[in-house]
Amino acid sequence: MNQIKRLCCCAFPVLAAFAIPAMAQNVSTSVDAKLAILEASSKAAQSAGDNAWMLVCAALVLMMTGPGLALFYGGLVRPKNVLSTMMHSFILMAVVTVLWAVYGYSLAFGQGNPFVGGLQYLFLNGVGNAPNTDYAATIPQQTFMIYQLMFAIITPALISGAFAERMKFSAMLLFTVLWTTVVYFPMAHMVWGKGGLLNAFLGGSIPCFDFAGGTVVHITSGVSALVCALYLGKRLGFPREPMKPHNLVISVIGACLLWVGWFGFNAGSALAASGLATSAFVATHFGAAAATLGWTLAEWWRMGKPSILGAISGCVAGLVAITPASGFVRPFPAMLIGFSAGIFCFFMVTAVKSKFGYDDTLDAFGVHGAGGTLGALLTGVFATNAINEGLKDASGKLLPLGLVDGNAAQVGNQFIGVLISWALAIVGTLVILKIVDMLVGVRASKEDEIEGLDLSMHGEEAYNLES
Amino acid sequence: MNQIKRLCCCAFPVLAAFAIPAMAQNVSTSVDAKLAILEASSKAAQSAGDNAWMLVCAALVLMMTGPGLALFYGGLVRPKNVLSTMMHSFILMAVVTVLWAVYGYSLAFGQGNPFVGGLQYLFLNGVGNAPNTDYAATIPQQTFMIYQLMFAIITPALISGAFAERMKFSAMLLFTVLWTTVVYFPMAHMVWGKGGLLNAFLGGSIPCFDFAGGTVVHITSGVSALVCALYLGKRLGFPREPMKPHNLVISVIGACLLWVGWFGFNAGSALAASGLATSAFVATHFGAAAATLGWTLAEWWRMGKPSILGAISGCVAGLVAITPASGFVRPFPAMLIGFSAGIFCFFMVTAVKSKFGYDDTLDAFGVHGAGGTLGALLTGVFATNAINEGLKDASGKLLPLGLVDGNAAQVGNQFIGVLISWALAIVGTLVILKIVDMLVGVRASKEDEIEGLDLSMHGEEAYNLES
Amino acid sequence: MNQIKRLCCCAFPVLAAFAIPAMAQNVSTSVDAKLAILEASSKAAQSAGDNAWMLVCAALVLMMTGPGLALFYGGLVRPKNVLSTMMHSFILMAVVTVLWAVYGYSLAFGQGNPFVGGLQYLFLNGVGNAPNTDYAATIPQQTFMIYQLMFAIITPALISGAFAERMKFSAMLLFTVLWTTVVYFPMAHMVWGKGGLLNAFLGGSIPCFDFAGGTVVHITSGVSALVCALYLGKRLGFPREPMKPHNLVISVIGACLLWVGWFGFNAGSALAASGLATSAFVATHFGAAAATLGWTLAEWWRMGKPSILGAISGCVAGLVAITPASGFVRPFPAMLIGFSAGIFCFFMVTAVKSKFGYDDTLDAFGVHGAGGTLGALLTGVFATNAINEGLKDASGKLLPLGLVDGNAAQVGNQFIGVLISWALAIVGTLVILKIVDMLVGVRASKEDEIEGLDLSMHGEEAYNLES
Amino acid sequence: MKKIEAVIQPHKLDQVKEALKAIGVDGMTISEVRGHGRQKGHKEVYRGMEYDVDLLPKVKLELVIPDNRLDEITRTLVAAARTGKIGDGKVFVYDVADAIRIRNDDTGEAAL
Amino acid sequence: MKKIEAVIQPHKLDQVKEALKAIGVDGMTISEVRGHGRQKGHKEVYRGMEYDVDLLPKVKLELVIPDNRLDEITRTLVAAARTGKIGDGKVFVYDVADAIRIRNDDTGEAAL
Amino acid sequence: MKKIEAVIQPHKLDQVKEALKAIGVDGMTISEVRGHGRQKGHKEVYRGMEYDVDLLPKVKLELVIPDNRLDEITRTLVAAARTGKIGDGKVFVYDVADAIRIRNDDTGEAAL
Ligand SMILES: Nc1ncnc2c1ncn2[C@@H]1O[C@H](COP(=O)(O)OP(=O)(O)O)[C@@H](O)[C@H]1O
Ligand SMILES: Nc1ncnc2c1ncn2[C@@H]1O[C@H](COP(=O)(O)OP(=O)(O)O)[C@@H](O)[C@H]1O
Ligand SMILES: Nc1ncnc2c1ncn2[C@@H]1O[C@H](COP(=O)(O)OP(=O)(O)O)[C@@H](O)[C@H]1O
Repeated sequence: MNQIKRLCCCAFPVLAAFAIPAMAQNVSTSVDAKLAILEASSKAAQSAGDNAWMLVCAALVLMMTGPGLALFYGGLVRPKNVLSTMMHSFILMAVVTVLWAVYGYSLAFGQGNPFVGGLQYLFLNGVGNAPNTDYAATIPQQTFMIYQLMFAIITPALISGAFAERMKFSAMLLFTVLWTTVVYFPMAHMVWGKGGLLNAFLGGSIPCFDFAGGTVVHITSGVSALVCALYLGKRLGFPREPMKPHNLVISVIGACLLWVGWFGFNAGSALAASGLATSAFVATHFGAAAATLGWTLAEWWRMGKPSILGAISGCVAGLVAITPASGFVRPFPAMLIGFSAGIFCFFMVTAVKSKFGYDDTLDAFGVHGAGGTLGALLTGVFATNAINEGLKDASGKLLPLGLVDGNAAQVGNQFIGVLISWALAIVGTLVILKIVDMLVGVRASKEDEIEGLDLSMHGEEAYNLES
Repeated sequence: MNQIKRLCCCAFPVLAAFAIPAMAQNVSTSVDAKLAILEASSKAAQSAGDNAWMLVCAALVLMMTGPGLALFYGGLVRPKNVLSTMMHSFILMAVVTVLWAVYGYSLAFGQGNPFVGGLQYLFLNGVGNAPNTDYAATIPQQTFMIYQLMFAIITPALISGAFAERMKFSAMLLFTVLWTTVVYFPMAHMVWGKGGLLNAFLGGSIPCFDFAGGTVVHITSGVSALVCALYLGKRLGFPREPMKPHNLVISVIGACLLWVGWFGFNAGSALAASGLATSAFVATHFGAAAATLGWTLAEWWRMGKPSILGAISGCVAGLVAITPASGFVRPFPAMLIGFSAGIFCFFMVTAVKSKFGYDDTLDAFGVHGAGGTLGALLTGVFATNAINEGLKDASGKLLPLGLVDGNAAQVGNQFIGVLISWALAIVGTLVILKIVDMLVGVRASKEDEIEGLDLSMHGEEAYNLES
Repeated sequence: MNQIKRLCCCAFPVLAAFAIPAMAQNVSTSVDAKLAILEASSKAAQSAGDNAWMLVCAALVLMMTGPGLALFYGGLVRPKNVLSTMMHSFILMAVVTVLWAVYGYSLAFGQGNPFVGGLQYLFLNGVGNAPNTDYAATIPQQTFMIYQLMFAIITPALISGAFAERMKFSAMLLFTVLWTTVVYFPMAHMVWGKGGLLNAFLGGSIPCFDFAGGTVVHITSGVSALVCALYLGKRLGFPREPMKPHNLVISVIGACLLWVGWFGFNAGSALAASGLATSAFVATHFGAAAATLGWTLAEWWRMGKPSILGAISGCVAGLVAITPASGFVRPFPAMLIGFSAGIFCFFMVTAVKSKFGYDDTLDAFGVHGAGGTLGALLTGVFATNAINEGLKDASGKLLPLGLVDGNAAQVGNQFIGVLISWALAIVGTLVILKIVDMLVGVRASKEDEIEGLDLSMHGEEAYNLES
Repeated sequence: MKKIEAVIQPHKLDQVKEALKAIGVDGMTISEVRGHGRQKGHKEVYRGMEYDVDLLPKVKLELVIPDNRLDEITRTLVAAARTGKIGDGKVFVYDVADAIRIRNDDTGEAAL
Repeated sequence: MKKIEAVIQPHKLDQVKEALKAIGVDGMTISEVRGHGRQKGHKEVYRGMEYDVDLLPKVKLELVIPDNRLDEITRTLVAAARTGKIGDGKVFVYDVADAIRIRNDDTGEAAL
Repeated sequence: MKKIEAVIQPHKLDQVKEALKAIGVDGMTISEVRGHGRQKGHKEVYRGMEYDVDLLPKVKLELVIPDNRLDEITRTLVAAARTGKIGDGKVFVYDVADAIRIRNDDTGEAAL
């Protein structure tokens, strides 16, 4: 709130620049000194732009969870469960934050082995204003840390779509704490951490491309969701009783905020306000738009009417599928990925789910699991060094990225990445569910489920519109 | 997600800067080389700041359509039509995006004749990370492209206020595709495209000022809305039956998000995070605030009570009217424009509409048509080179802009701009409506209208608050 | 909308930089000239980054009031008062803006005496694109002005939580105009204005730390809220009749938007996209998360069930308490502050309020008054120069800030700051209420209160879900 | 006294109210109900889950009236509520044992 | 058995419930209704469109009671619901042919 | 003709509807009500303010039926609605004086 406060790293060189004449003594040193100061001030200016962008992106990604996802999911359940569903998202904004500060960031981005990070950043030790040049050279490491935290928050929140309306709150808490620790942090390390097994850019042995979280975020959450849905079993009365979305208006708000926030998710993953951020922004928007049309047209054709629930489901499916690809593909391939994700997820959610008869309450698997898998694979097809100059050979020549660049092997790499994330999600989730079930029991009692989780778990009702 | 990804244009010079000492060989080349590197890194830093700003603005403008406008409009209709009304906004986020990618951007901003752009950017050919210096020298052209897309999305969405609750969904789709192509793209080119007929800064023969879309966005949409309202006729039962807003709470959310998003719309139109952006931001906020008071006071005086529907309508009216002026006027004239727009639109919506008896469901004309026209004209009065230094004579002297600068002729120029946009909107919309009516029929059947468009067009209901 | 518009201060140097070779005549002048140009362009780039950030923060803080606070509060009242409650927030977005433009900014940030600013900025005279180096050296003063305005808007809006559901609208308007003038502007000057009594960084005689408004915003509003609650008396039927929150879903939306917007509030108070902004961002998020857990656990333990209303109340309490500390403390102390605020405010709102029996409708005192006081005091404990380098001795050595730095006296300074803000709030509010009561009467009539303020004050109803 | 209970189409409410007002019938109580009968409902599909909605929105009017106006009032009501399509609804008539005006203890027909 | 149907002001519901509880009447069913009668409604204006709102929110109580408590209960109810202003509402009394408790097939007054 | 008024648990509505459909009863009108009785409510606490919620959500079914089907229908309904727990609700039976089908003026049992 006053000029002195901002005299931290960035501002100093700028102000210093004005002081040059006063301190200049002879021409040559003066020039060198001036150059050094200019260098520093230019670096500070770069950091200001990039830091501004990344802080905004961190805010946007938090907004995806709350209110975005909370509304998207909350609108789709019955009125007696809306608060409990929103609480799943909201409480994770608090819980995962604490985990992250204590050990999560370290497990994900600390120097460790190919599978999990080390403990050097425990309690955020050493995570300050200096950039972590391994990951983002122009922003404070704290910015990188808080930005990545927002991803760790939304991922377990996505799973909650599968067990909504029937899981005990205490079990949900325990489950997500364990899951985030055992599945998310290691997976994030493998794909994005330095030396991670699948990190194509920082020394991974299986070079897998995942720009903003197709495997780390969407496959892990979507596949774990399926496991949860199968383990918990169907909601009472499913599918006989009507379980219509109770408030599609708030689901539409949620989907729109997801769309807007996703720019922070994908374009922010460039970790700078660079041209690559713009590319990812454009790909994200085009993917979402095309997927919206894909689902809508498929539904119009198969069901006779295009619903807004279909349109918003499609946009989310597209956002999911474009996520791993967003910083690697041109605009029109982005549309293609989105469009096919819209159609593919529509069939997963309608035909496939009803065929197998599992009760994935809010289609966390059908959208995130299916869309994430499709997107991860198609990233191997459409990734191009015309967009992402991240891989070069020794002579500095750009290496081909995906199939379209002539690197057919990448599809295989992507496939392995997909397999590993499926496997980790399935095994991890099953084991954790067993443990949680033994400790506190995962499923709400029949009475609690009939009364609704809002009352039985939280002692409150969402709407009191009378009187 | 890793440091290499960001090694695109912007980051390179920064990192390079650190490498200077190593490559320096003799003093003089060293200084020149250093200067060149610093120049590049300074340029990159500038781009980071501006690109960060413009990407955020693009996200904000998308947020205006969804959820902003979708909620603002959705809350004002009856509960049986809320989803169909929100769908009008939402589906355009998808449809216009595809049009824009295929030919829209090219028609609007390609090099063409004074009326419409050429085809060089078809399929976004050549639209990459290099800036388009005609429009915005410090950001990737892709950023400019995606930012402008968000304007193309919201404009047809605004029209939907006029035909809400009674237009067929298929007709709405066809109408907006044609309208965007025939009315919006050419109008955007005329006012903002290089060489456009009305472009005061880039060689237009009729120098018209429209900072962020008074003519291009609000007059075209508002006047077209009136034509739609007249062509479609009144809703069944209008005005006999009560058709009260079904949920003013969500309309208030929508209005607030419009207000917040409008900063991206107006201040973003500076195309950089410059002082001009700040000026436009301030004018926007002051205009909205004054208009809120204008409408509220007028309503309090005429109707006896100040309603929140009045307050939010006023704020939107003010935002509309300040749009063309926002980058040209000082703060207090901005308030004056807002205040008069608040009062003027209040009378349009109450006295004038009921006098003529047309059924402009959500007052798209009364607010956007009327407010946009007023704002465009007053821009000619209050535009000043103390705020906008865009026009200079050969010797570099600032030219007077509006009447307050002594350039009375500008009011005439603005008037011509207004006339042209009215004319294009009326003729274009009428022709398109005729065509759409012949092809698929514009109006929903009586049964569908009574049942509500949510069920009849989309097969779903917004609220299922029971059980 | 075109490249010329942006030729304002920032862009010029950048473009000029490209022109260097053309104008170079001899080596040495050339180098000096180039250096000067580079200096200017580097400064411009810095400004772009910081200005981008601060404009976004201004938008975020406006979003906190509308729709954030409007929803948070609106959801907690009965359905017959939701619009009037939202109107309290919304109309202040307009009213305070006008006050600010006319004299508010000047009274708060003009050069004056230790208690109130002077009149030099009346009608924003002289507030333009040049930075006000007293406050923020790298952004236009207009940016600083509009950012600070958003604080002036939300502060009186917070008070409205105390008198919701029973105050006359005209009285509310008059009250807030007077309150903002007599309490807020002077308090802002004392703490943040140059030469303000409590300004630790700009020559205040009692050096008090308040990074983003613990005293200025939360204590003044929270304590004034208590005075209002006591003066107006209880709502009819309180506490006998049930007055349950009518729509917790919108309160959750509001709380989430407050959380997201608060990044603009706290991190923006660094007035640059600096490392300090990042620190404040991190502290804000961690404080909110820990407070969410604090309240939730306390409620789970005392009431048997953890409610989402508790969780969102906790997050707001944490955001309040971390506000004064956000730019001064490390992450884990931030968590500690948040956690204790969550528990403390829980007891204030449950045990203390019911003990004393006052009717603070929406707990504006229990959350903002109590949380703000706690936060202001703990800032004196945990403030450290490892985070904020704002205070140096003559030799440039960093001075210790809080108790943890070894400066125990700071707790005393904070205590004085707290006392002064309590005193000003109590006296100012009482006097103003008396005056308003004499002029228009503060309390709605019994009939109006029973009918609901939406109908009686504004002539409209929030929900018309039938038909 | 008789009680008339009419279940009608929601969009006919205004017309029925007008028609009753026109013949001097003012007192009535209205509620939102959902009806099931011969009228076919519709299908709603949410992400592939199909629901047959056979409870359709109706409005229920309750009027307590003096015996001697029964015929006139039912006729007026039926005429105003009719569209001729299935789903128009029903009128049921019941006997009323007593009526009291809360405000002032008027009883019987005087209370209506 | 008799059925008491009372249409009252919504803000009186709590007091009525208390009063009835005090005399040992527990079983009742409540619904939100809208009423039309002598009480004047209000005008709502939305962007210049004026609507006369003459259907005002009321609460309907339904109590089925043994014949012998009719008087006592109506008197208690009326007393608790009265404000003395127009719009206080009405009490209607009907005969009940039978009552069954779903839980255990109790019938008649035993079912109440 | 008789009117059956049944107050049941909301989550039993579907089963009751099915059971009635199975014996050929189609016409019915349903509304959301809140009930008070022996069933204990619950406590809700909002920021320390405790409210006893003793009005619980119920669904009211109204069926007008020919006299001769009264027994069969009530039995079916009661069987389908029963859980055996307190709060299952009640069935009340009333006499109906007349019925009219709005669509075509059918009266009496023909109108059902
Ligand atoms: N036997 C009945 N008892 C109670 N309500 C009935 C009965 N039959 C019909 N209704 C009500 O009347 C409405 C219209 O009845 P329906 O059979 O659909 O059309 P119609 O009256 O034209 O034959 C139903 O939706 C229901 O609310
Ligand atoms: N004849 C009637 N039949 C059914 N309900 C009635 C009748 N008359 C009044 N009511 C109900 O009673 C309420 C109060 O009636 P009103 O005439 O406004 O006041 P009062 O009972 O004091 O004369 C109405 O809103 C309506 O719900
Ligand atoms: N005397 C009554 N009059 C009207 N409705 C009643 C009466 N008694 C009970 N009800 C309704 O029946 C519901 C169930 O009654 P309750 O006493 O809780 O359980 P049970 O019927 O199993 O004894 C109540 O919630 C209420 O809606």
